[in-house]
Amino acid sequence: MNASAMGNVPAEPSGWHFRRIAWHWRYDEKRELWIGWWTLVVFYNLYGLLFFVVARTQPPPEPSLSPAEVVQWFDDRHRGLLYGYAVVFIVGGATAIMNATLAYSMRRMSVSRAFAYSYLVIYALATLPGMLIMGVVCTVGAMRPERDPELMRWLYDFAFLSFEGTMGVFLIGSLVWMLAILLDENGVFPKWFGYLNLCNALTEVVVAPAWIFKSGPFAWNGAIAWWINMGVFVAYTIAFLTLLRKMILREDFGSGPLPDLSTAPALAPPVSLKAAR
Amino acid sequence: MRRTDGEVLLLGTLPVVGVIWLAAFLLFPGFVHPMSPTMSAEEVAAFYRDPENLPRIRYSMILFNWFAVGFIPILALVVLQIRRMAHRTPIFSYAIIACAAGGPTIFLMANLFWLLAAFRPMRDPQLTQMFNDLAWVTFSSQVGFLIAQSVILALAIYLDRQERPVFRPWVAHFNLVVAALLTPAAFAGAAMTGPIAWDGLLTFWVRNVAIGLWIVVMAVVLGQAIKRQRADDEAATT
Amino acid sequence: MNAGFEKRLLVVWLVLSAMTLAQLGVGSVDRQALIPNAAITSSAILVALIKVRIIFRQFMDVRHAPALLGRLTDLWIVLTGAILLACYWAGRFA
Amino acid sequence: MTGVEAEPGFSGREIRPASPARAVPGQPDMWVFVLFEALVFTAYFTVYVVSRSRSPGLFLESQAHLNLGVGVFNTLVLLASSWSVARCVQAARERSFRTALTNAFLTVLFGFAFLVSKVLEWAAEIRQGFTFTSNEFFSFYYFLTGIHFIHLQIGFVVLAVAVHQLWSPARRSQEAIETCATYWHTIDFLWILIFALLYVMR
Repeated sequence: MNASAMGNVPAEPSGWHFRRIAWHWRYDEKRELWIGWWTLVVFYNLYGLLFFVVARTQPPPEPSLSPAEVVQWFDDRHRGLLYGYAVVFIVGGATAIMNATLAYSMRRMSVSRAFAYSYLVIYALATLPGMLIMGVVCTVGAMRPERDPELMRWLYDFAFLSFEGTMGVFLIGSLVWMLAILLDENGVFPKWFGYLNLCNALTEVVVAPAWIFKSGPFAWNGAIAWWINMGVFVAYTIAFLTLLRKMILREDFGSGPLPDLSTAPALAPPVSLKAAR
Repeated sequence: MRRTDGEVLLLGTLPVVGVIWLAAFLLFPGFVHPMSPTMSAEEVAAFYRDPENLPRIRYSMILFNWFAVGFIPILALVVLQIRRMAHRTPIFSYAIIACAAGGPTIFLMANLFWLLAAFRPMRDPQLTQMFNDLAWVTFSSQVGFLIAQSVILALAIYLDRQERPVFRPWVAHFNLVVAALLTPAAFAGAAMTGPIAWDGLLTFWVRNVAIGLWIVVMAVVLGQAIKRQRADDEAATT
Repeated sequence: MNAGFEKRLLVVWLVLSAMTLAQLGVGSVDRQALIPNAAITSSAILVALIKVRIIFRQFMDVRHAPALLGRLTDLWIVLTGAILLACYWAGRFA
Repeated sequence: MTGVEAEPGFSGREIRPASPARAVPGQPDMWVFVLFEALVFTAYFTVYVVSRSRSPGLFLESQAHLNLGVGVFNTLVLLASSWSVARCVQAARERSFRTALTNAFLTVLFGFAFLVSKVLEWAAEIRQGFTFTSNEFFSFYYFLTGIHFIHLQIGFVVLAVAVHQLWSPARRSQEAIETCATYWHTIDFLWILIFALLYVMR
């Protein structure tokens, strides 16, 4: 089971990508982690592309549009909404493997399994307010342009408020991760990233006024409720993708402190399968 | 009592839940000839107001409301089998748990929209039509978690490199085929007629048959895997 | 506690409090006149940033920290002051 | 800076001179939080100043309803809490943990005084009819004081960690205590800017 320990592993080919991928698929002990990490990277890029470029629902439009303007808004991005969100629906399930990878990072820490499990369930539910409800509602809005404009506006409100106003999952999720990192003695993540989780959690609080204001900095498209929040989230996401990659490079499949990158063993020590479960 | 006894019991609930699902499916008047997205608001309202349809809509959806999550224990059994595979990390079993939480929640939302439409059918037809749209789009297009669980299971099986893998490779191939068959349904909102529309061949018939087939096939291979696990456990204790 | 430190922290606290009271004095001038006042605004922001810098260096021990931390905190103070004053002046006189 | 006397039970861990040579106080990681959060607040303040310049009359008129004296009192109390937490760190460095603990409790007390005065101030504003949605100035007022209030709440948890560290000779990690103090000072310096921008500027 530990191919590298058996000593008959061909060297990793250089150059042509498919052969390298095939090599990793066959011999890389960390392939499960790399599958998770690449899913995260591809997904976040795709998510940005679909929401910002294809569906053009981000940055969000004004909450104060009149019903007629809302109909126009749906009309302007008819195809983008219908096809963009269809792709979101196909790849949306990928969040499962992403969250599993992040939950694994918590399992690798010296903390209780409760952290990994809470994180897993919280973020499994986060896909609904995070994209799926908005996708369904925008699809319904776009599919019948002749619908009563007042109802179109109801769908418009539903879409953006479900997306921006339901931050509890991200708030608690960040706090769970923060606590796990601060308590961890295995050095899986640097402590500063634990504190960065707190910054992220605090900006999730700041979105709440989107329920109250229809214009200004606190509305769902506002400078504070959207732009600053999104800026922090992007910084946070880039940080954890980088740190997760480092974690996978350092991973030794043990249960003690994670070795440093410079001292990380090239080969994983053979561990029994039971220990890995 | 052995641990696997409970698992066999859970697996045994699947035929029961399956029969209830089938009954609810047939009971709903808008499924056997799936309602067309091209119906006008008045036609949709008339569908819900029809005294023949209304009780059937309500009772079928109440049944779905009760038993929609009946699928979760089966996914839990899949998780346990994945944990027996020769992996270095629990990532795949975690990922199936995440799918188990997300998928049924979305199905419940579709169920909720249908029941809302049926609760006051005398409402403005435009409203009834909107709830009907929300229900159908949620029901049809939300294949993401189903696709994900098939793909993740397939990956887990391919990477289960031991002498006697938990599932045979064909189960992985089968899961990938199912994932491919589910994919077109995501575009349900993009067409009002044709195979992609929510009453179309691909979105309605292929998708639902694929889900049904997946349940039957997975029940059989799960049953075999649990049986083998019991034999192994017994051999280990004696 | 070490008397030198005791005294130093006390002096720092007194200075900060005195600056706050000075802000009270400045802030009370013509408070009901309801007209923008660039001098009061600029002094309020500058005094606040000086107080922040004192807190950084004395209370938070940045003066004993590696120079990088001192530079970063100073950079933030300058950045914040520049942005806030620029936005205020641009809003007033542009 | 000499005269560091080991208390009984001092087991030689965490030996640190009273004036450490060029070391970041506490975990350097906490400084990432401080600087990042400071930048986020710079962004909030910028939005506030820009909004203000769009309707100066409204902001000035609403601002006149704030009580400058209460704002000054808040600031003085938080400055006192910063002072006491700085004394706490210094005492812990010199391993006089009894003094350190006293100062930690003093910090809690000052923090609590700030909390009470903030709540009373909000209550007074609400009684006058000024709420979160009254106008743009009051939106910012409740938003900035509110988000600061949340930082204060977290600060109490942080102080609890410091007290927990100081309580038992088995713990007493100087790094943890300094990290907690760094967080607490952040509450203070952010408030100083909020005070200047909400109460004083015109």
